[in-house]
Amino acid sequence: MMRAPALVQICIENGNMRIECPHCGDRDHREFEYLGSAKLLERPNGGDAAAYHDYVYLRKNPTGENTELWQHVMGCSAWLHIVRNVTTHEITEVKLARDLKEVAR
Amino acid sequence: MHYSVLQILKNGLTGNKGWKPVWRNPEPKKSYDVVIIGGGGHGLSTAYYLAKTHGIRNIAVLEKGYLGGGNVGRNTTIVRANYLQDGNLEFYSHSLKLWENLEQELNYNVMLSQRGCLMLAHNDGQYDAMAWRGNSNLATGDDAVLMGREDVRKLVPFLNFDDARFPIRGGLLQRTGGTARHDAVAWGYARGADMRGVDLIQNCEVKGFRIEGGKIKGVETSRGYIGAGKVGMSVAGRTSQVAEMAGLRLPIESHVLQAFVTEAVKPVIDNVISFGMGHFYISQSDKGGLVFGGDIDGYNSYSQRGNLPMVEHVAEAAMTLMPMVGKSRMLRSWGGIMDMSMDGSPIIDKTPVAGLYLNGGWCYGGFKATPAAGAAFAHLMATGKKADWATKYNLNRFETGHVIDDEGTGARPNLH
Amino acid sequence: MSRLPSGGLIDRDVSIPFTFDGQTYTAHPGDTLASALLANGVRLMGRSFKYHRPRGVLTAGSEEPNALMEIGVGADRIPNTRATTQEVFNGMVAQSQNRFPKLQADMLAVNDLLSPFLGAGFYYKTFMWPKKFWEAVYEPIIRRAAGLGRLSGHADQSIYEKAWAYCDVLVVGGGPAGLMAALTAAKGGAKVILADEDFVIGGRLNSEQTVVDGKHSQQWAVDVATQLEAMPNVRVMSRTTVTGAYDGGTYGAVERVADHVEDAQGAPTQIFWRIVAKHTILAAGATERPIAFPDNDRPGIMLASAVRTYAHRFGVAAGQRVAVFTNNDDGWRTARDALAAGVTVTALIDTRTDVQPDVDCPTFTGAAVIGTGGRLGIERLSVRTSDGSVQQINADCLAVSGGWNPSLHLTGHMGGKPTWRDDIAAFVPTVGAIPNLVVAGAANGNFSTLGALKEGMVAAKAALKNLGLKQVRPKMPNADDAQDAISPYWHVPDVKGRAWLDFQNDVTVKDIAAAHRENFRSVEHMKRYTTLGMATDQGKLSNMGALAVMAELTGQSIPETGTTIFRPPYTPVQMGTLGAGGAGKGFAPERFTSSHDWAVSRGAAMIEVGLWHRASWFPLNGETHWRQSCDREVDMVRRAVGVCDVSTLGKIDIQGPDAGVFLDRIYTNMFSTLKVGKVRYGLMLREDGMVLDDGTTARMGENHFVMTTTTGAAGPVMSHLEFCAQCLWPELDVKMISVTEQWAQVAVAGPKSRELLAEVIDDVSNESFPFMGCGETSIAGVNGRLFRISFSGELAYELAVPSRYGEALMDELVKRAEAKGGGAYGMEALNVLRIEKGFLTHAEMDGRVTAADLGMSGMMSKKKDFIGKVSSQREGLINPMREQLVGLKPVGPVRQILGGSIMVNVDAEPTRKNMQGHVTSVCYSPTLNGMIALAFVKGGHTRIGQTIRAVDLLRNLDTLVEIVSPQFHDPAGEKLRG
Amino acid sequence: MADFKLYPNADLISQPIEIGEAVLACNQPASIFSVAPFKGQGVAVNDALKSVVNFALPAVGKVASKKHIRAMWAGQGQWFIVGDIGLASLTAALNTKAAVTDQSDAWVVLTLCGADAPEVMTRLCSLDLSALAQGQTARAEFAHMMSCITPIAGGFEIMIMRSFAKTAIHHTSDSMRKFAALRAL
Repeated sequence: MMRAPALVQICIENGNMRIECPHCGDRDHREFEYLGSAKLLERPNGGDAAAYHDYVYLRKNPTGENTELWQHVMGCSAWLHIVRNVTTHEITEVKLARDLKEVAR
Repeated sequence: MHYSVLQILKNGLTGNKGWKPVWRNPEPKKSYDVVIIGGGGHGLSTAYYLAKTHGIRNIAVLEKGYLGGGNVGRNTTIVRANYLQDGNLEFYSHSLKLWENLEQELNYNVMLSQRGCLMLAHNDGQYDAMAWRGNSNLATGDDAVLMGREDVRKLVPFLNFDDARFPIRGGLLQRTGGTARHDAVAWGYARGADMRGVDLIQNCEVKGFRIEGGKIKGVETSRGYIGAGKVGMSVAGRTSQVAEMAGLRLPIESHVLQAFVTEAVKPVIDNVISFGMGHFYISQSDKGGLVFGGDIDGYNSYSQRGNLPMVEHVAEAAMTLMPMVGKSRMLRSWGGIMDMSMDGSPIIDKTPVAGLYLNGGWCYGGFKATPAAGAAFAHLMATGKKADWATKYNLNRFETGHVIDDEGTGARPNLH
Repeated sequence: MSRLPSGGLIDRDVSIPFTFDGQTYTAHPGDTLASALLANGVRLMGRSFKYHRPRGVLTAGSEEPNALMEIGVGADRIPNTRATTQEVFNGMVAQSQNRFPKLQADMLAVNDLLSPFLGAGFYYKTFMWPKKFWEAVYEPIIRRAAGLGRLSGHADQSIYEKAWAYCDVLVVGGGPAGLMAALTAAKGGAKVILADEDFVIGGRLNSEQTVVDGKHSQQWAVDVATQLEAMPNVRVMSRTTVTGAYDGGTYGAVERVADHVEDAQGAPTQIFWRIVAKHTILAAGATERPIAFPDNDRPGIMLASAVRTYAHRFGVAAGQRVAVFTNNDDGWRTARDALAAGVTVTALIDTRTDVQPDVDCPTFTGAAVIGTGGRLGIERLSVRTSDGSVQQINADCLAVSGGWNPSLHLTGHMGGKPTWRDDIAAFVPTVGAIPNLVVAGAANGNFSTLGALKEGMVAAKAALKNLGLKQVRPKMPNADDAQDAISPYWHVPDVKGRAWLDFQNDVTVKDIAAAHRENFRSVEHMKRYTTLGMATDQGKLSNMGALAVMAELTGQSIPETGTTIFRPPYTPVQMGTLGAGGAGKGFAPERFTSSHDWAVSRGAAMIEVGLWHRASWFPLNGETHWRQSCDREVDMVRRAVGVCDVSTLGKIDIQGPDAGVFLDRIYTNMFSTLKVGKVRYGLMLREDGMVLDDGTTARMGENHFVMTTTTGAAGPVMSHLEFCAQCLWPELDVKMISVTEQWAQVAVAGPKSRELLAEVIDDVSNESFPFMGCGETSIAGVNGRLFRISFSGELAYELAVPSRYGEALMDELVKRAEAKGGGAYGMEALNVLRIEKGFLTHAEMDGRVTAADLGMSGMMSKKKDFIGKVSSQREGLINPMREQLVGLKPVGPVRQILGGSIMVNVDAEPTRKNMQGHVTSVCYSPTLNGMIALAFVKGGHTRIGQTIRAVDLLRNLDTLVEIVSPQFHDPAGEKLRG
Repeated sequence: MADFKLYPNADLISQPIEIGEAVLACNQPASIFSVAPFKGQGVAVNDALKSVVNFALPAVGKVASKKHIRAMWAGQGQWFIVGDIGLASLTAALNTKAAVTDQSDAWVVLTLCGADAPEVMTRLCSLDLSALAQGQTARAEFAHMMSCITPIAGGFEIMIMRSFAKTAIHHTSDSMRKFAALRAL
């Protein structure tokens, strides 16, 4: 008679698609609205048509980590800069877009 | 083998052992005149029309998984031609004409069922916009009937005319719209292409392009290098990745669209019905399941599964619009990866790489487009010219501003 | 009667009457519909989908494919209910389904005779000749025959609800593993939810004759469940099926609150739970699988485990002469238990040769069942013995055991693929398939009771550790540790006849062979071609058998052949439950202005605009048609004064030292130069150069602006501003907040508007409030704001007061207006007034138009950058032949224009290629005494004065119209400034 | 000038709605002002505020109060000052330091109290309310609407935008009714 292998194997990973809003804490993603790639932070102020074509329309559209913008519309209204794996939906980073932009300056 | 009444009878009486494989399992050759990447509905129909209409026989279709395993087998099977914008109008009109003859064309029953598509309007503004749409459809030669509230009630009395949020103002019916058996479309085209000598190669993933002097030479695959005179990309859901291997960045995002089916029930819904205020559309399959869907989940995703907010939203829309479905049970939900283009319309065009062609960005329109997209892509690849029903699906339209925005939502793929 | 004299979790003292197909029977509390019918000797419970073959109950659980029924009458009737899970309640009405005229004699059983022509994939090859016949003849016939039960066709009247729950540990399944896991986690202080789909906690413990911790397993389950229920950190949810695993530890679950009671008395029948769990322990057990052999679908043929469940839990003998067919030791248990219950076991047939069943009945090893007989139920079976001879055996029940499949379904919901284990010939969940979920017990392939208990405890301890809670170790109860040996055996080879794999969808072993023959060999092709696994059990019973058959045919192993993907939900979920809250008005919130009740009391016809309810028109005595009211209201504004609640317009308070600069970047035109106390009309674009919205913005102070948006764009514009402020230019010091709700705003329009306002406000002089002036004011001691702006083209104001006074303000102003020959006006009149003046709504700003299309290129500042500036200059957007906004007036004999008409040149056919544009807004203008329209026409700005046609093909109207300026009324704007 | 008065709209809940073990009532404060400090003015705003109401702006997600006036965090960079305080005094104190906006009429303040309140709330709000302690406040979705949820003695305070309040009251009392019926089963 064969025995079953190891009793229970444990796997712990980070949760995902509940968004850890820096203000409001862990929330269901239905409270947020998605805008798109975080590339939209980099408006080519004063740029030419080609720069705007790239900014408005062209996307890398990766299968792995995507940096993107969400707004906590049902919460604090903050725009969030989120790093999320678009295949597993795992979220690895949430920051306030406002801070990110100000630090970058 | 040709399917006929005689074959059915003969096989039925002899234990059905005489049926032949619907397609071969060929080994890839060293090179082909044309390689199509993607064995979904569009790739298969492209190969079919290349072989049938343009007489090109040395063709391979390379499929990463199994034939018809992408969106052609994951959609809600709706076929219609009630678009609004120039570019889409003539394209879907042509597609519907091809659909109407597809069974005879393929000698394969794709079960096109023109049971009518009804789009509901919930206020005067929507009603006028629908009239514009209907007039445009009629001007294109397609069917459209504008219905007031009482006409809609006569057609579909089970809708909530009492206290729906939002009230039914009227609707636009396209009687020639309907549904088709999605898998059969892929299989029918596959069979037709195979019969004409096209090599359908499954479990063959394209890993890279060989490009020399700005011209395509062939593709690197999981089954070795395959030379090609021309290469067509028809890989909805993976378009950005495949194009990136050729150095292209596209106006496309990938999103997940969920679809749902209930347990089979006796016929209650004859038409395809779409709600104009929430994101919800529904039809009943020949098997009896209520097939329904909504909007994309709203965020980029390559996972073929969705999340609860959209599931709930769609079911809530069903309950306000047609509360008689409350006691049906949702049996299965699934997701497909949509190539969401930045204006909601597709691209069928050459690329900056000579000999490399792109068919993508189909958003929600891919299934109903299958015949005309394949025929147009084949036409472009064979002749180098745009088919006259697909002249506006240009890759550079985002640069020039000639966008085709049927929803008017701009460069927000998750809102199309 | 088949009810055993004792035993089971039923209350024999209480009898519950119910009907099935019109016949009255009795059940006991604790019975399912299936157990009650079996107890009453009913074996025939349904018909299969395609061939309408007579079928009986196969299982005792939610995976039941055959015994599906309609429960209830009228609007309450619910189809496809599994008799195996439905509790019987007093007066319950059950009906068989998918049969005509009755279950015992179903005319569509003729399909079964035609089955040689109706095998897998037959649809695709046929029904194509003649061409028109598919839709005209064949499909309607197929469609009528299709489907299982019937929906009532009436609106669902049941009450449903949704709810949220949070826990540290969610335990799915209340069998030995689940109970032990919940107990361990709870004792460690974790917040625990234990969910079980059954109405009695305990899982298989309730179905077996086994001992746990020195007591009958049923008693142990009751004791532990009672203990758990008493703990404040535990929520025990019976009748609750966890239906789906989603991202972020979120699970969907259906609690059947009142499906088992006669009258829910206002309580929800079901609740859809979203459970957010830090950890999940899947202890969903396993389901037994059948073996395919010819005519294995006759009523009376059941899974062996179900036979035991009916005996031990419900006190029902599934037959009087039972035979058992097995490929594993577990089958022997059924034979032993049957004997112990006093039932005759006519044969034990084991496919294995190297075993010696320790059961006191005729046994056949190395043998197989190769056929069954009996009318509407099994009466006998044929056994092919190890020497090849065939024996006939009498039996009214055949218990079949093909081994067990772990219930791993939830672990597939996020795309995880299972792992094959040869020792149990089954797939088990793959570790990590769902983040933070572990599997325990039979669901993990550990089928012994002791093993399940142990795994439950270990899983809970691991969860406690990760939660940072103390790891308690409850006393480990003693229990049976037998691991049943199994030798894979999927279908009986070398036999004639049809051996069923998917019972409901009528898919046989031969159908799989047919799929293989035609090269539908990938698992997905095979499933799609044969419809296997597409039935209401989602292939829980059929997938493995079919995979095994395909593996044999292709010469591959089962895991090489493939796995099948299980998708949510685990068991089907009622739409009413998933859509709870959506019925009626619940689908979206309703928004009401503060003058709503007042308007209703004045008899106003209300209309929905977005989420808002607004007054459409205010009928006066004698007015029977909306046009009468509308025409009067328009006339009133043009000649005297009208009052309209415009509170729904978006209002955004913008403050800060950089507010002016910020608005310069948002709007196409300048705002930083606007003087305090002035208002300016502004146009904002999206970054792609298309018009997003328009509206007026007032400068209330040096660093203080109030922006108005259209009603529909209020939310999107606010979001856009926040995006610009936070994401694009966080260096700008600007703050904004919506004040839409704070202010009730009333438009007072018409030549007598100043006169009217002068009655209630101190100073409305042209000096203090010139055209496009604004400022603070006071009305009857209430602080307000006054804006001299007009959406009608008349001398007009908008007066804002805090919302609580909205009704009083309307009432006061309307009364005073009426004294001047004016009165209230609604949306219809407002629409006419703005069309007459060529003002825009989202009919014109439909997301596809540029400022130039609207004739507003002059508003695109050249001095500064603004959102959309560069993109708006793309070649395709500056083409002079784009469709441009114009006005239309009928000039021919036809005086009517319809909204949505298309434009064509006078002598052109109305075809797509000839389309010149379309009509966006239409009204009858009482001012101009005729129909007028706004339209987009190719190159329209240069075609003023030309004649063109507005054609409505839908409604057969063809109107000759003149292209005119969209400003029909007072184009010079003299009235505005008056 | 004519002599007349503007009467305020009738309260949406005139008598507290009591169903089962829950009571839904309206508890409208005298005023609500939003305060959004300008850049670099956080300290100055707090100093000024202390002089007017005797406390500083609370941290994110928190409520601070003195006597009958309280300040609650209300979103990114934004607080509500709730209670009997005049716009004039607040604006005078915070002038150039913060954007001050009257929100007194923008929100309807509801309270849901009683033994059933926590369970009724789980039907309406996606928050983990057991994790929301006294002294905290959250912006969250409430029956598809924006809201501020604040735990109070014996229950919860729910702030809803005025135009949505009727819907909120309808949904809440409906959930109260269903829960009472469920408990009676």
